Amino acid sequence: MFDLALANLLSPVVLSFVLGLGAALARSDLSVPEAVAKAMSLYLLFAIGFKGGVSVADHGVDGTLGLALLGGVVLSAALPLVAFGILRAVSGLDRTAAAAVAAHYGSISIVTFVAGTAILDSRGIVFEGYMVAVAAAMEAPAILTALWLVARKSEATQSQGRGELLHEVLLNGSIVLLIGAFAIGWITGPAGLAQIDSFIVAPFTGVLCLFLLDMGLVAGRGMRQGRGVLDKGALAFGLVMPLIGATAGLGVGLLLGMSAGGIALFMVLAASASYIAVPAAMRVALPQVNPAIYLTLSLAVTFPFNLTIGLPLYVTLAEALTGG
Amino acid sequence: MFDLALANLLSPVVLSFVLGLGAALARSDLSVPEAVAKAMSLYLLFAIGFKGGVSVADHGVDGTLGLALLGGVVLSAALPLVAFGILRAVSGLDRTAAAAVAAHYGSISIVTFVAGTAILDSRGIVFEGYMVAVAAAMEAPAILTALWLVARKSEATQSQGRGELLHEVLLNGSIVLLIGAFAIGWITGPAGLAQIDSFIVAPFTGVLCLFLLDMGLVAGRGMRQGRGVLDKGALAFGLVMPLIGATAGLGVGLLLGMSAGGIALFMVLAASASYIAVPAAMRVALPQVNPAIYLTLSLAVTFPFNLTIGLPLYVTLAEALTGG
Amino acid sequence: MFDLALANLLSPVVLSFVLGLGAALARSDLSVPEAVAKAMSLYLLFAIGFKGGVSVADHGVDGTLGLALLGGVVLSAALPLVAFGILRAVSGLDRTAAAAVAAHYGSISIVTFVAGTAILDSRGIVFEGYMVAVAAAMEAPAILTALWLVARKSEATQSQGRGELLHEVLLNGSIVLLIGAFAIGWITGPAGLAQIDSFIVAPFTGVLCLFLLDMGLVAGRGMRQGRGVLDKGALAFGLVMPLIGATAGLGVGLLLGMSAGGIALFMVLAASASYIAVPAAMRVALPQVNPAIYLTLSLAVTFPFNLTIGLPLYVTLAEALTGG
Amino acid sequence: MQTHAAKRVEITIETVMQARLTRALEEAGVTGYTILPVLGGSGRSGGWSRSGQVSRASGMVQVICIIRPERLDPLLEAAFAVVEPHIGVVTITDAQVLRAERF
Amino acid sequence: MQTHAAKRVEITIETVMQARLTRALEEAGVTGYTILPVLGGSGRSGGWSRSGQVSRASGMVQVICIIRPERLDPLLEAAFAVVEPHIGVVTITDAQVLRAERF
Amino acid sequence: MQTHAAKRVEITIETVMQARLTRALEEAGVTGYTILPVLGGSGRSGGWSRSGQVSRASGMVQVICIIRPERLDPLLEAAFAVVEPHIGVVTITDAQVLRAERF
Ligand SMILES: Nc1ncnc2c1ncn2[C@@H]1O[C@H](COP(=O)(O)O)[C@@H](O)[C@H]1O
Ligand SMILES: Nc1ncnc2c1ncn2[C@@H]1O[C@H](COP(=O)(O)O)[C@@H](O)[C@H]1O
Ligand SMILES: Nc1ncnc2c1ncn2[C@@H]1O[C@H](COP(=O)(O)O)[C@@H](O)[C@H]1O
Ligand code: NA
Ligand code: NA
Ligand code: NA
Repeated sequence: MFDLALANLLSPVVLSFVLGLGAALARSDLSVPEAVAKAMSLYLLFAIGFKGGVSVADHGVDGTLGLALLGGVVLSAALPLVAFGILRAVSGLDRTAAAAVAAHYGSISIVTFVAGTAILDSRGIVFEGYMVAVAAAMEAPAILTALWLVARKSEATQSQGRGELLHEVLLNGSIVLLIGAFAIGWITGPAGLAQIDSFIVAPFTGVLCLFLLDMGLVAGRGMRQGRGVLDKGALAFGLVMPLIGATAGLGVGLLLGMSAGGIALFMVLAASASYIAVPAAMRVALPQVNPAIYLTLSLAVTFPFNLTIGLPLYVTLAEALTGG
Repeated sequence: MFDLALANLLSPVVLSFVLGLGAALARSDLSVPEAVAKAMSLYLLFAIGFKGGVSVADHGVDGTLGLALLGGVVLSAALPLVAFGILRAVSGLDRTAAAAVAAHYGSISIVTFVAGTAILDSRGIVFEGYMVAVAAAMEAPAILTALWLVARKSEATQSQGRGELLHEVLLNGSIVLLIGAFAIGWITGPAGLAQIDSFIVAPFTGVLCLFLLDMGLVAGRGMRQGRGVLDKGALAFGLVMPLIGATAGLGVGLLLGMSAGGIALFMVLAASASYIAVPAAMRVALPQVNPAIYLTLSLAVTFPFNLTIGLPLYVTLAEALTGG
Repeated sequence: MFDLALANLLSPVVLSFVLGLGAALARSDLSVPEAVAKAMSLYLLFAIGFKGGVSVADHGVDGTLGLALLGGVVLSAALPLVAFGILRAVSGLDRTAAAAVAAHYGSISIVTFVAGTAILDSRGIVFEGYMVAVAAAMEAPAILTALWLVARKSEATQSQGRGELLHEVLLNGSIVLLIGAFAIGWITGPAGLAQIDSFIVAPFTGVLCLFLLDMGLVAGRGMRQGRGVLDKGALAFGLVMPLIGATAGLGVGLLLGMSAGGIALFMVLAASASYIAVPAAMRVALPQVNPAIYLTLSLAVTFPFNLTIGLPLYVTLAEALTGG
Repeated sequence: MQTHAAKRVEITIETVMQARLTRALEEAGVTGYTILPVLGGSGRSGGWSRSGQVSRASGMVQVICIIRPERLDPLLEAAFAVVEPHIGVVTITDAQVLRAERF
Repeated sequence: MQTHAAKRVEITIETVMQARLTRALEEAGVTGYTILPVLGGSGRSGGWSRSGQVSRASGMVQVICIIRPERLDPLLEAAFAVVEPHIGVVTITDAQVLRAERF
Repeated sequence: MQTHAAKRVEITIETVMQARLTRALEEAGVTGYTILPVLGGSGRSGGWSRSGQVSRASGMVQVICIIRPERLDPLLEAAFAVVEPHIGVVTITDAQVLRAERF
C-alpha cells in the first residue's frame, strides 16, 4: 500500500498536477487556453471510451454488465442522500446548497476515473471494459435525487424545466462522446483499435499529464478564490465523503463478484465528485446556490485527495479483498 | 464492393462522423472548439501534403504530373457548367445562387480527399503522390467559372474586386499549407519523413477520427438549420452531382493512364464539393446568395454521401476498370 | 560546417519556418489560432524540461551545475550592457528604447534553444541535461540590468512596481513550466520517461515543425509591419549581436570545461533574444517604448538569423574547439 | 447619413443560460441579436476568469440586441424573467442605426 | 475629469469582409478601431454560432470606432459602402472620451 | 420596466495591464466589471492582431464597468492613472440598468 501510494505520488501524472497546483498558489500566470483544455478532455473521453468498447468486444460481455449498470445507477441515486445528511449535520450549508453539493458526490468525475485506469494499467491489473459505460450511467441519477431533496420542502418546484434539464444532462457532450466512443470501440473491436492505437494508446499518459497540469492550475485557483467559502465542516466532508463513497462502491463491486480492477473502479467512481456536468446543471436548476461552494469542494478538496491518496488506497483495498 | 462499403461504414473514421452527426441531431451540446478544429485541419493538411511530397521524392515524377494538373484544372473549370445547368433545370435556385452552388462542386473538399487516401492506404493501394498538388490546383478554377456565369448576364460586374478575390483564393491558408508541405516533403524526402513520421504518420488516422467527429457535428447542425432551405431538386442534385463528377474524374484518370489509386483520387476530387475556400469566396463575391444553401448542400448532403457510399464506390470502380 | 548548414537549412524544421515566413510575406491568410500556438509552446516547454530532468537523473549532476547557472546569470546580466553600448553608438534609438532592446538580447529565446537541441540530437551530440535550468536562469537578470540602465539617468524610477515586476518575470508561465517539468523529469527519471516518451519524444520534431510554421508567420507579419520601424544601425545590430553573444557564451562554456554540446547550447542561449517574457515585462516597465522595435528585432531579424545560419555555426565551432 | 433611433440592450449572463435567454427573446419578438464571448469578470458573487475553466458552469456571454424603442418593454420583461434568479447585468443605451427597416 | 464628446460606431460584419472594411475606414480617415470576436448571433438570415464552424464563411466580428462627432458622416458612408450588400448591423452611440487629442 | 441611470465605462487596454487595472478599479470602490477579449485593432501605435501572436506583449482586452453616475469620477481617476502611460482608449456612455441595487 505504502509503496503504491509513493509510486503514485511520484508519477509524472500526479507530479504534473502538483506543479499546476503550486503554480496557481504562487500566482504564476501559467495557464492552459480553454480550447486546449477542452481538446484534451475530448481526447481523453474518446480514448477511454474507445478502449473500453474494444475491451468488451475482445472479452465479450458476461451477465454482470446489466447488473453493474444498475449498481452504478443505484449508487449515484443513493449517495446524495448520505451526503446531504452529513452536510446538514456538520456544515452550515442550507437545505438547497447541501442538496446541490450532494448531487456532485453522487455523480462522478471522469478524470478521476481515467487516472484510476492509468494506475491499474501501470500495475497490470485488468478490469471490465464496460466500466466506462457504468461511469456514464452514474452521471445523472444524483441530480434527480438532489432536485427531489429540494422540491420536497419547497412549493416553487419549477417543474416545467425538469424535462429540459434532464435532456441536457443525459445528452451533455461528455456523456455522448464517452458512450459514442465506447460503441465505436465495441463495433470496430481490436481491428479498429489497430488503426488508431498510436493516437489513443501511446500518447495517452502524456496527454493526461498536461491535462492534470491544467487541473492543478484550476484547483489551485479554486483554493485561492474559495478560501472562506467553506466552513470546517464542509471541508471535512470533502475529505470523508470520498471514503464513504468508496466503501459503498466496494460493497457493490463485491456483491456483483467483479474483478479486483472492476471493484477498484467502482470505488473510484463512487468516491469521485463531478465538476463538469453537475455544476452546469446546478447553475440552471438551483441558481441561488453560490457555485464556489461546490466547485471548491469537488475540485480543490476532493479531487486532489482522490488523485494523491484515494486512488492507491482504493486499488490496494480492492486487490487485498479479492485476494488479487 | 459491398464488403468494402461495409468495412468503410464500420471503420472508426466513418463511425466517428456518424457519432458527431447523431449528437448534433439529438441536440447534444457536444462541440469541438473552433481553434481545435482549425488545428486538426492544419495538421491534416501538413501531413497529407508532406507525405505526398515525400512520395514524389521517392518515386520520381513521370510525365503525367503536368498532364494531371491540367486535367484537374479543366475538371474544376468545366464541372460548374454541368452543375449550373442541372441546378437551373431541377431546382428553384435563381441564376446567381445556382452559380454559387456550382462553384462548390467544381472545387474540391480536401477532407474528402484525405478520407479517400485513408481508404486506399488501408487497402494497400498505391497512388501518385502528386495528387496532392492536383487537389490544390482544383480549388480555384471553379470560382472563375461561376463568376463568369453570373457576369455574363449582369451589368454590375464588380470587376474591380476580381483580382483581389483571386489573390485571396489562390493564397488561402489551406492551399498555401498543402502546397508548402508538399514542397517540404519533396525537398527533404524520406530522410525528412523519418524525422517526423511519428508525428504525421502514426497518429494520422486517430486525428482524422476526431476531425470527422467535428465534421459530423457541423453537418448535423447544418441539417437542422438547413431544413427548408433546399427544395427537393436541390437535394437530389447534392446526391447525383458527386456521381457525375466522379464519372468525369474517372474519364480523365483513364485518359491519363494513371494507377488505380490515382484514378480513384481523381474521382474523389471531382465528386467532392468545397466547404471552406469557396464559401468564403462566395460571401465576398456574391453576398446576395444565402450561404445556408451551399453550406447545407456541400456539408450536410454531399459530404456525408461521399464519405459513406461514394468513396468505397469510387475505389471499387477504379480498381475494377484498371484490372487492379 | 557548410554541410551542416545546408542540412540544417533543408530540414523540415527550418523549411516549415520558411514556409510560414513566405506565406506571411505573400499576405496569405494562413494562420495558427492563438490557443493552438500556446498549446504547442506548452508542449515544447514541458517536453524539453522533462527530458532535461531525466538526463540529469540519468547521468547525475557534477559540480558544474552550480557554476553553469552562475555563468548563465552573469551572461544574462552583462550582455545588455554590451548591447546597450552598441545600440547607442550605431542606431538612433534613445536611451530608454536602447535599454529595452538590450534586455531582450541578454535574456534568451527558449524556441531557439529547442531548435538547437534538435540539431544536437540529430547529429548525436550529447549535452548536459541541466542546460534547461541554465536557460531558465538566464531569462530574468537581463531585465534588471536594463531597468538599472534606465533608472540611472531618470528621476521617475517607478520603483514601487519593481518587486511586482520581478515576481511576474520569475514566475511567468514559461519559466515555471520549464523548471517544473525539469523537476518532474529529475524526480521520476527514466522510469517516468518510459511512461510518456511516446508523447514527449516521438512527436517532438513534428510539433516543432508546426510551431516554427507559426513562428514564421509571426516573423513574416513582423517584417511587414516593422518595415520603417528600424534604422539600418538597428538592423545591423540584430545580425551582429547574436555573434557577440555566441562568442561570450563560447567563452563561458570553455571556461567551465563543458562538453561540446553544452558549449554549443551556451552559445545558442547567449546569441538568442527573448520575444515572450521580456516584451511583456517591457510593456509594463517601459511602456513609452514602441513594442514594434524590440519585437521586430528579436522575432523578425535575430530569430531567423539564428535558426538558419547561427545554430549550425555555433554547433560547428563548439565541436571544432573541443576537438569533438 | 439617415439614421434612426433605437435601443441597444446588453445582457451579460451565464453561458448555461444562453439558449434559454435567446429562446425567450425570440418568443418576445426580438428579430436579431449578437453574442460576444466574455473573458472574465467580477461582481457580487466574486471574480472568475475563463482561462483554465474546466466547467461550463462559470462562463458568461454578452447578448446584444438592437431594437426599435417601442419594443423595449417586452424585451426587458422577457430578459428579466430569465436573468432574475441568476447572476448577470442588463444595460440599455440609446443608439442610432442605419437600415432601420431591419429592426 | 475632463471628458470630450465623441461618437462610438459599432459595425457587426462578416469576418470575410473585415479587411475590406478596415481598409475603407482607413481611407475615410479613421485613425483607430478595435475588433471584438463574435460568438454567434441571429438575424434575418438565420442564426449561426462559432462553435464547430469549419468555414470562415459564416463568422462575424464587431469593429468599434471612436471618432470625433464631426467625422461621423464620412465614416458612415465608408462603412455603409462595404456593409450594404452584406448582412450586418451598424449602430452609433453618443459617448465621452478621455484624451480627446487622440481621436 | 423600472430602469435606473448609470454610466458605462469601457477601457481598452493592453493585456499585461489587466490585473493592475482591475486592482486599481477595486481600490476605487468599483464593485463589478466584465472583461471582453479583443481580436485586434489599430491606433496611433500601429495595427495588431491576435492571430499568431506569440507574445503576451501585444494583446488587448476591454474592461467594462457599469456604475452609478456619482461614482464616475473616482473610477475615471483610478483608470486614468493606470492607462495614462500606456496605449489604450477610455469611453463613457450614458446607460440605464435593471436592478440598480447591484451597482
Ligand atoms: N458593475 C458591473 N459592471 C460590469 N459588469 C458587471 C458589473 N457587475 C457585475 N458584472 C458582471 O456580471 C457578472 C456577475 O455579477 P454578479 O451578479 O454581481 O456576481 C460579473 O462576473 C461581471 O461579469
Ligand atoms: N437586432 C439585432 N441586434 C443585434 N445584432 C443583430 C441584430 N440583427 C442582426 N444582428 C447581427 O447581425 C447578423 C446578421 O444579421 P442579418 O443581416 O439580419 O442576418 C446576425 O447574425 C447578428 O449577429
Ligand atoms: N479611435 C479608436 N476607436 C476604437 N479603438 C481605438 C481607437 N484608437 C485606438 N483604439 C484601440 O486602442 C489600441 C491602441 O491605440 P493607440 O494607443 O492609439 O495605439 C488600438 O490597437 C485599438 O485597439
Ligand atoms: Na461519486
Ligand atoms: Na468537385
Ligand atoms: Na541572449
